[in-house]
Amino acid sequence: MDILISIPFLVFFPMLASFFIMSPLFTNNEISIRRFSKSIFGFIFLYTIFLLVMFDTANPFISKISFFGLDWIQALGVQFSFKIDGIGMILVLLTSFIFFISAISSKMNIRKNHKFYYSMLLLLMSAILGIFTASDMFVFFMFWELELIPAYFLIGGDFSLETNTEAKKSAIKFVLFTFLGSMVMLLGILLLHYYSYMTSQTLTANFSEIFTERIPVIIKLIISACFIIGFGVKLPIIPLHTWLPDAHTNAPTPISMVLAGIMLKTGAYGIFRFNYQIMNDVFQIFAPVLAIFALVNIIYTAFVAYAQTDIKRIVAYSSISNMGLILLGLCAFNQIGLNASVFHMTAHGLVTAGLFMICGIVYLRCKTRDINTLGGIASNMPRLFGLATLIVLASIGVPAFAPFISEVLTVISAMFSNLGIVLKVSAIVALPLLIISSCYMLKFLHCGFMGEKQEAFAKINDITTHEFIVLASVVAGLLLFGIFPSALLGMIG
Amino acid sequence: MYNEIIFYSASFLILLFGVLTLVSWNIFYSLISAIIVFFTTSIFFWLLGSEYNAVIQLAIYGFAIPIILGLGIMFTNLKKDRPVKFGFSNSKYGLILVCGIFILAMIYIVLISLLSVPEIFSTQIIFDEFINPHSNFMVFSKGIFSNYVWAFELISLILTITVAGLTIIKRVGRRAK
Amino acid sequence: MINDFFNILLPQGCLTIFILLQLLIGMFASPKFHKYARFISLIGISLSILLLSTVQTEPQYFAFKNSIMSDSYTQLFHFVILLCGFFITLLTKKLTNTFKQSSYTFNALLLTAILGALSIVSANDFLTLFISIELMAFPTYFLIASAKGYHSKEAAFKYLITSAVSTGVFLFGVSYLYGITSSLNFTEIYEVLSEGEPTLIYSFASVMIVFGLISKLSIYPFANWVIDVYKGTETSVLAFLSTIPKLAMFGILCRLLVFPLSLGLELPFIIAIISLITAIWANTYAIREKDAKVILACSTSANMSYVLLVSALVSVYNLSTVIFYLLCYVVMNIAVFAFLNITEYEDIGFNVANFKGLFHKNHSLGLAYTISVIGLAGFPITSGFVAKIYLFSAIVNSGLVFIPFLLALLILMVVALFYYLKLILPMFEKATVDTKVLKALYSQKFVLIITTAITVLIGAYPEKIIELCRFVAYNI
Amino acid sequence: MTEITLYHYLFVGLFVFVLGFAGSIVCKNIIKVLICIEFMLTGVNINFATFAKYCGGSSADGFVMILFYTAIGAIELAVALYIFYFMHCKKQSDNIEKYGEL
Repeated sequence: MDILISIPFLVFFPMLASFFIMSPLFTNNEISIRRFSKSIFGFIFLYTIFLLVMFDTANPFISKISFFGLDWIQALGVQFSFKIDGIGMILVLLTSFIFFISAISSKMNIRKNHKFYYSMLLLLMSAILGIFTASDMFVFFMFWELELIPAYFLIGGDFSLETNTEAKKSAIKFVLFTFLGSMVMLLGILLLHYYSYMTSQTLTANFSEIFTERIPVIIKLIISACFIIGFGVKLPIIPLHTWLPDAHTNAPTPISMVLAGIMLKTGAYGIFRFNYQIMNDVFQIFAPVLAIFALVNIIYTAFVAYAQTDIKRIVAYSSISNMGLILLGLCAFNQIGLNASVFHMTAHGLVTAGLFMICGIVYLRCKTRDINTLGGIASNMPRLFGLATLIVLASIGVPAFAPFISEVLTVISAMFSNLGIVLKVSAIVALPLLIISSCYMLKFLHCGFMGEKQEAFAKINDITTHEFIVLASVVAGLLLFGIFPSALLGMIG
Repeated sequence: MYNEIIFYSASFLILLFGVLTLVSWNIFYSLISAIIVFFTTSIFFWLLGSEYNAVIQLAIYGFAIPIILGLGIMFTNLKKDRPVKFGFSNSKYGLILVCGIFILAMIYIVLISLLSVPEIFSTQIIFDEFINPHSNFMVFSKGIFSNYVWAFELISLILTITVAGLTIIKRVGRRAK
Repeated sequence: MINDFFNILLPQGCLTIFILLQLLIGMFASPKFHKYARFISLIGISLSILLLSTVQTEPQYFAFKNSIMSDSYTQLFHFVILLCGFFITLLTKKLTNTFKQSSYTFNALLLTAILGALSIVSANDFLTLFISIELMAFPTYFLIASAKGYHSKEAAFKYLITSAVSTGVFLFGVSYLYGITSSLNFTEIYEVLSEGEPTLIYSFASVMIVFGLISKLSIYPFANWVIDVYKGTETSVLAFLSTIPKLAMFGILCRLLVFPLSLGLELPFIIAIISLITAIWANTYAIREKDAKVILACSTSANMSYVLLVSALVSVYNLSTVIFYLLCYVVMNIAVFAFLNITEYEDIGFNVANFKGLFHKNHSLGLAYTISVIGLAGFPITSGFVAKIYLFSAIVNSGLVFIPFLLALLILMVVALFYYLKLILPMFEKATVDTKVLKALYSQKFVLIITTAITVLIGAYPEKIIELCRFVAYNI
Repeated sequence: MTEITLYHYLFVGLFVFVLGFAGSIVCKNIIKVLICIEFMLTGVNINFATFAKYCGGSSADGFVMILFYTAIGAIELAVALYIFYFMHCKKQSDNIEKYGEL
């Protein structure tokens, strides 16, 4: 029974299910594949809620579910160990929820190769859950790389009825960029592992046992830089971001939801885990620099997003901008900043999943994503318009929704950070920018939905109950965390 | 004294005809120069006190190899007697330069090592003391049948398998036609 | 001497007997039975795997006046070489069907090459080593040339010229080493040299020896053959060419680098630089290529250069990583070539564009091939991932000087990923009407699936194999 | 004239070796390439004989090495010519540049 209430079960169950779907034993029937995998995703979601109930917020390291170890590569001191702390728990919950809703919304978008699609989706979920729960550097890295394979096939795969040649190119771009980042990260991991061993004589790669105090500062700087580059590709920090808009635009809608909702958060999580926690003394040196980068992220992408005409690209750029905000929260290097950052990860995950879902629905109905040709569909689709309005308002940062709290907290944390003038200035700069950033979201809503009725879109239907439930659950989540932020903040601790 | 004369003349022949082999226009001339090089090498072996090797060299490189090569040339070169261009292409001068530097470097290295560790290259050990022509053959048999017996067996296997391998190419070649 | 034979030479003797048996049967047997030549080889290889248990390994055993030796290190390499030989013999069925009567000869040649590889690993002096290298090389020429058509002949000729030149270079270095120490034996050379200071001529000789040996590993000074030869060679022979000579050469190179050639300070740097050059050359060459064979040629060259770089930085830990990487690499490579062997005889060819849609028609074969290629690229759940991390950790352990090398290699891995993706991506494109359902023989399927299973199993639980590698490395 | 020492022989061996090495890379005629490979062999053999005489000790392994290398070199040459013959049947040329199909 023990194995059933443990993290490895959570991580490897989707993987086993994926292999099961892939195997020739499983039926080729489209409906049964879909139902089976949906039930798996639903089960995992319920299971994470169950874990949440079991989770002991006060002392997370003692509770039964939070630790598991098995020797994997003894020569490197690598243990196959997992652990959940508060932040991990929140992200795991978010992951299972977003994968669940993306699996539900896959029904409309995925028309071919169901077997391959759902097995890859399950594998991707397994990898991401592994990233959030691994407590060993090499195991973390393993899941980090494992994520690439399903992600490639999901972005570039052949799942819709029309062929999309751009998708393959952008998938390759995504894989190469991320692989470059992960290779640089590997260098950092190896160096950290080796110097930790040299200075403390204990051969371990566990996050909590890594010993960094006696490592020379220069080596620490090199290692930290490696990590920042590695995670910066995924986050993305501005010069390394070019893969993101293409990948997000060309991927199928459910995959865009996953990419923006969860995958980007793995980058932020990595910076938190490696730079913020393990290399924390050097992070104080890097934090002001990173804060500037975060500001650039917010400013630059806000303007670029405003200039876009493709609604999916607007959302893609907006997520880069929001990741800048998350990074700024981390750079503040205090408790409020951390809280704000994690809170914003959750909030933005929900918002961006909802927005991509809306883009997908619109594209499915209208066959276009161009903002100039769209418009006037609000009257035909009142339910969608209502929900879209709520989500867009949430993303702008209207009170009573979750992002409002995190944005305010981020600015406050940067203001009260004791890492010098840079962060205070960036807080002051970021505050008006958040208002600017609302422009493009309003443009999205205004040009996309309102305006004169058009002949071409006269006959489109409103959203189905299926889609309504998904979007409504997203809105419900946003409202829940917006009204009771302490539910989340209490877990971060 | 005779040794010196023989050595210098033989090495002069080797160097001259070695270069001639590379640069001569006609492949037959270069083959003949090569034969001369191989012959003179056997003189070297004789000078170095290994008559057995000298005889082997004469037998294989003096007679067998030239015949094989000559046959090969006749088979492959029969139809046309057009002169091949001068042996070096222009882009390869760099390589010759590198080889020259290599030789100079080697000479330098050998001389340096002479200065640093004279006892290793000392010529004090006089050859005749322990290997006289009479016992030369004993040395070989001792080497082949005690120290390197496994290598010797493997060489016989190489010969066998080479003959078998030649047949396999031939059959495939016939079938390909 | 008889004792020597029975103590360590039984597996090799068994192979020798089967070679002669094949040749004899080839002379007298009726042509209809040519199909069974394969089985004689398989029996021979399995018997010698069994006979490996009779070999004395603890303590090290030196036979024939120190000219050959055995310990657990050689035994591990022997086992892997014989295992590869087993798989390759299974793959050769389609090739041997084309030359009916000669299939006995073909199998005898393959066995001889394997025997040569075994002798290389167990050699303990330069003369035996040289003869063993030639013993492995001569059958290889014929194996390459045995396929139909002109291209195979040209490939064989190029391979012959390159290995003849490299043998010359190797022996030139050996002659100087012999001059310094007046011995050809590794142990004696090491004893003599470790007494005094290493001289310049010693470094020169060791560099020449290494340059001569690495031509078979397709490292830079003699690397250009690899593309031509891979293009002209049949895939089952290629599976041989890309695994067994590599294993054998690293088997002996590591021993040389640990003992007789370990005293010079310049050698590691020279090897590191040439392997870095090779890695850059191979990885950048493959970007533009569309031929699966050429891409794999470059991948071979690149992988070998990574291993060589690590094996140059001599330490016990590095040695164990080298052995582990080689094991993983060999298994994955055989799987890839097994798949290419299936496609070659289905007239699909080697242009990667022709693989279009194959996955959708052949799920299990396509999946196995994909896993192997992904393993070569170094992704998780395959042994390639563990091997990559383990190998690169060795470079970090060797000191800060080599960190730039490591960074370069890691960036080259990204380039490598690009061409590995080219190998598998067309398989996942939309299937057209022309896309074939591959008809694979049972032996080909067996090899492909077994090797892929090994890859995944080692990737999931590498602990035992790594332990074995460490044990072997400590006992060298 | 000075006495003939080890170095005199070594230089001749070195020269022949380098001549063979350079020739085998530079030459365009295939037969010539083969001859050059034999030159490399000759250079190595001279080295071995020299070392066996001057610092070989009592075992004279160098002479045995010469014997083996001579045999191997001869076989190699024969095999090379044999394969070359098959190539020549197709191409009718002995210029190495004509054989660059791959």
